[in-house]
Amino acid sequence: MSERTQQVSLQAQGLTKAFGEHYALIELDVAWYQGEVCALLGPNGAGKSTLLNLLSTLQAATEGEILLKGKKLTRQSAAELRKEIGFVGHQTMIYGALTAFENLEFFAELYDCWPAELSQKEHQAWLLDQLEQVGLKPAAHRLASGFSRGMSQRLTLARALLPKPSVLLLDEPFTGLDRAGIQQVCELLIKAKARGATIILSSHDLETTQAISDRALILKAGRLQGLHTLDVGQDKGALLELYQGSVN
Amino acid sequence: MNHKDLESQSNASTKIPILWIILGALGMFLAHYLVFIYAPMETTMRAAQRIFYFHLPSAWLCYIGFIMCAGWSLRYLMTQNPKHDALALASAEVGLTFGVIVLTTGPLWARAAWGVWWKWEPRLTTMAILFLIFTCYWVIRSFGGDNAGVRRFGAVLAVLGAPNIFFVHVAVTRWRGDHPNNIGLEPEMRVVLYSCLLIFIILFSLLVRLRYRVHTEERTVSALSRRLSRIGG
Amino acid sequence: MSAQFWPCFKAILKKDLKIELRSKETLATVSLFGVVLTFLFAFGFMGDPATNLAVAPGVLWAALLFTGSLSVGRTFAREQENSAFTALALSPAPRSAILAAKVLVNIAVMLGVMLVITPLLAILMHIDLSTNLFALMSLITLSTVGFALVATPLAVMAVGARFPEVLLPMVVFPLVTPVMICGVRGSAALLGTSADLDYLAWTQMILAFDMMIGGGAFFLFDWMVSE
Amino acid sequence: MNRHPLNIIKLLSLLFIVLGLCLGGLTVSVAQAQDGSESVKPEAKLEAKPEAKPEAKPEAKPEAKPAQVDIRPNPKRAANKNFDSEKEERLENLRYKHLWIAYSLVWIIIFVFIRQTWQRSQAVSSRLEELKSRLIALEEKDK
Repeated sequence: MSERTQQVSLQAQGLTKAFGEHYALIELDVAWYQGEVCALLGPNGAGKSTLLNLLSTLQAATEGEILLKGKKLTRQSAAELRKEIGFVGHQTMIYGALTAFENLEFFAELYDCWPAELSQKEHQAWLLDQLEQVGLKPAAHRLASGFSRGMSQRLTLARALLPKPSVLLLDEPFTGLDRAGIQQVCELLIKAKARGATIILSSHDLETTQAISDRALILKAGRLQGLHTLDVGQDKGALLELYQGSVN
Repeated sequence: MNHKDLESQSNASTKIPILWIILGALGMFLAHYLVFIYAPMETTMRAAQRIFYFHLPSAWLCYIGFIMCAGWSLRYLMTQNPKHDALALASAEVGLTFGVIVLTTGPLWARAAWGVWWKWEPRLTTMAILFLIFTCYWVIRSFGGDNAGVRRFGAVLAVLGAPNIFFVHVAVTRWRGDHPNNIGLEPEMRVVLYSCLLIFIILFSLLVRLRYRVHTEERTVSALSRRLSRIGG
Repeated sequence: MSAQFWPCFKAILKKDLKIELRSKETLATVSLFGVVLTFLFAFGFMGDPATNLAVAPGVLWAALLFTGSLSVGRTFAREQENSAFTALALSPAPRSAILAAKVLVNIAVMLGVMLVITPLLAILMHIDLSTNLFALMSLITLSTVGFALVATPLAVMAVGARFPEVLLPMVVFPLVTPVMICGVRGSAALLGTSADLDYLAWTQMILAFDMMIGGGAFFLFDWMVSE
Repeated sequence: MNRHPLNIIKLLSLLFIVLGLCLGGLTVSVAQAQDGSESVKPEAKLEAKPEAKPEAKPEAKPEAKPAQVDIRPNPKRAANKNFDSEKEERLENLRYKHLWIAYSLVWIIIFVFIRQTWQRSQAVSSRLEELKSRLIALEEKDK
């Protein structure tokens, strides 16, 4: 990543999370910058999901703190900072009994994120446009319970992107997507990145990850194993090498 | 949390309150003397009336234990300080113990006095419901595992349960409010009652402290073993 | 830049009602359960007219409690599908808005169920409710509100718990004892089987309970769901 | 004001709690006015004010029914009982039995509780000692 002068958007300081006597994450110190895509890599149980859960305010850290745009993420401030965070987890978090359109509409109302320049009547078109971007426009008025895993994943992504969050946390966003879907998601992510969003994603799809990531953060057993900058020109196996080198 | 923190934390709670134990033991002997020898025989209920010297202080302390539990739970909800939670749990447990005493001596007394084990009488009913609520609290805390969600759930239950009892009492009183309340205790009886109450208060605070000590130490142990597992890798 | 109460409240309410009206799943299953319960109670307690009159309030309120705990559990099971509640918890919506909307939805569902059960009970037990219909309705409504106010926050908290289906009734039933007593005594007074107090005093009592528990629940709710 | 909707909610909640308490107390006083001379009612009315504490108060007078007429030692009363001395004796035995059962139960309960607390605390302390020694050993090894 060349433009290191950019602002830090998200920061973890001594971040630790314990479940009972088991540590999922141990004293993690990392800073993430605006407009970067950071890949979270590591074997199963390395603490990737825990880290994302902590960053999303879903779980509270045992020790250490998180700074979002310089503000400490506490229980009090979380309410205000939540709007800045978009989260896509293992679960799709969508309502099966609503259509794709209604799902988005609900979250748009919840986040109150209608673009200011639009009138009430244009809201519908705007939502359809959002669905179009993830390739769901044809299925906009179908119940989400009938969606395939890939379609649900797209809808979830559309939901997370709706309020234009400055931090986007993605836990395995490519599961269930076909090649075209992955391509589409990548385009969306690059667009968000261009807007200045910080994107942190965990994935086992090393190839795709390398294609869009600026940095790779490698975790093992809750500890930081390495933080590598990826160059655009690197060949496809570079990330795999890094990964294997760090984990073994 | 570093080593020194752990040390000081555990030291603060490890001290066994010797003075209280001595006071409590002396108090027991005194209570026996007062209840069985000093107190005059009551005319209508005779010996069975002496149950009441244990029954009443236990009932009061049961209520106090539950109210303390609600208070500490509220503080825990606001501060998230695990010590407050340990205190809430300890007072609920001791309150429950006294509740068991109330609910066992009560029927025994009722049987001797009224010829029935149980009466749908406001105080009895209120006590029973309160006891149920806090038994739920205790069950949740014992079997729910030790995580923040369970603690918070218990705390909310305690906070909602304690004032709720006000309504139960008023409702039951209005429903079955045929209870004569005017009693006159003889001076000697009063002396016995209040000394018993004092002794039970000492016992109560002793038990709460001991229990609190156990809970904090258990937490220290889990924190320590967590630390060890972390150092050990 | 905290989100506002009303928009979020309306959004959640609209969503829940939409789902409910579309699938009618909760309403249908819980009403059916209520009907089954009413029939069973009627079999169990059926006697001469005087007995019927005496047991009817108890039956009605017992049915309210059972169907209530079922419907509260159901409305949250819906949120748990796909972990949708996580999304709600991660949104900037004020916690109190989530609670208020959920309480209202539960009240709506429970009232719908009571609308089915009450006439059925009247028919099965030969009781004439028409004379004091309004008073009885207000009593039932207030009891429902009380139940929802107690059960909903606890249900929200039990979402991630280990044994939610046992936990909820176990905890809620002792807590709603005042509602049970006041409702039963109040409706007994309405039906003329109880001489103790007039129903207005009991109604007022439930109202007091509702206000107090509701106040407590909303006061505490921020702290309840913090993770 | 609109910037902190939560605080308004909190204030409103408190208001509702107070209103509910007042209403609860009011109902009781209404009830009291309705049925007149119940000695329990005024007490309940008093309870409406302090929050959460009222339950302790009514316990103050637990003597209940047995003390119907007069509790003071009354020789006449004792004399009256002669006509049914056998029954009286059985009753007396019952009373003593109940007293002993109740008394022993009280101490058994307290004893069991203390014993359980003691056992737990022993277990915890031994574990604590073990962990501490392990920790110290580890720290020394690090140096």
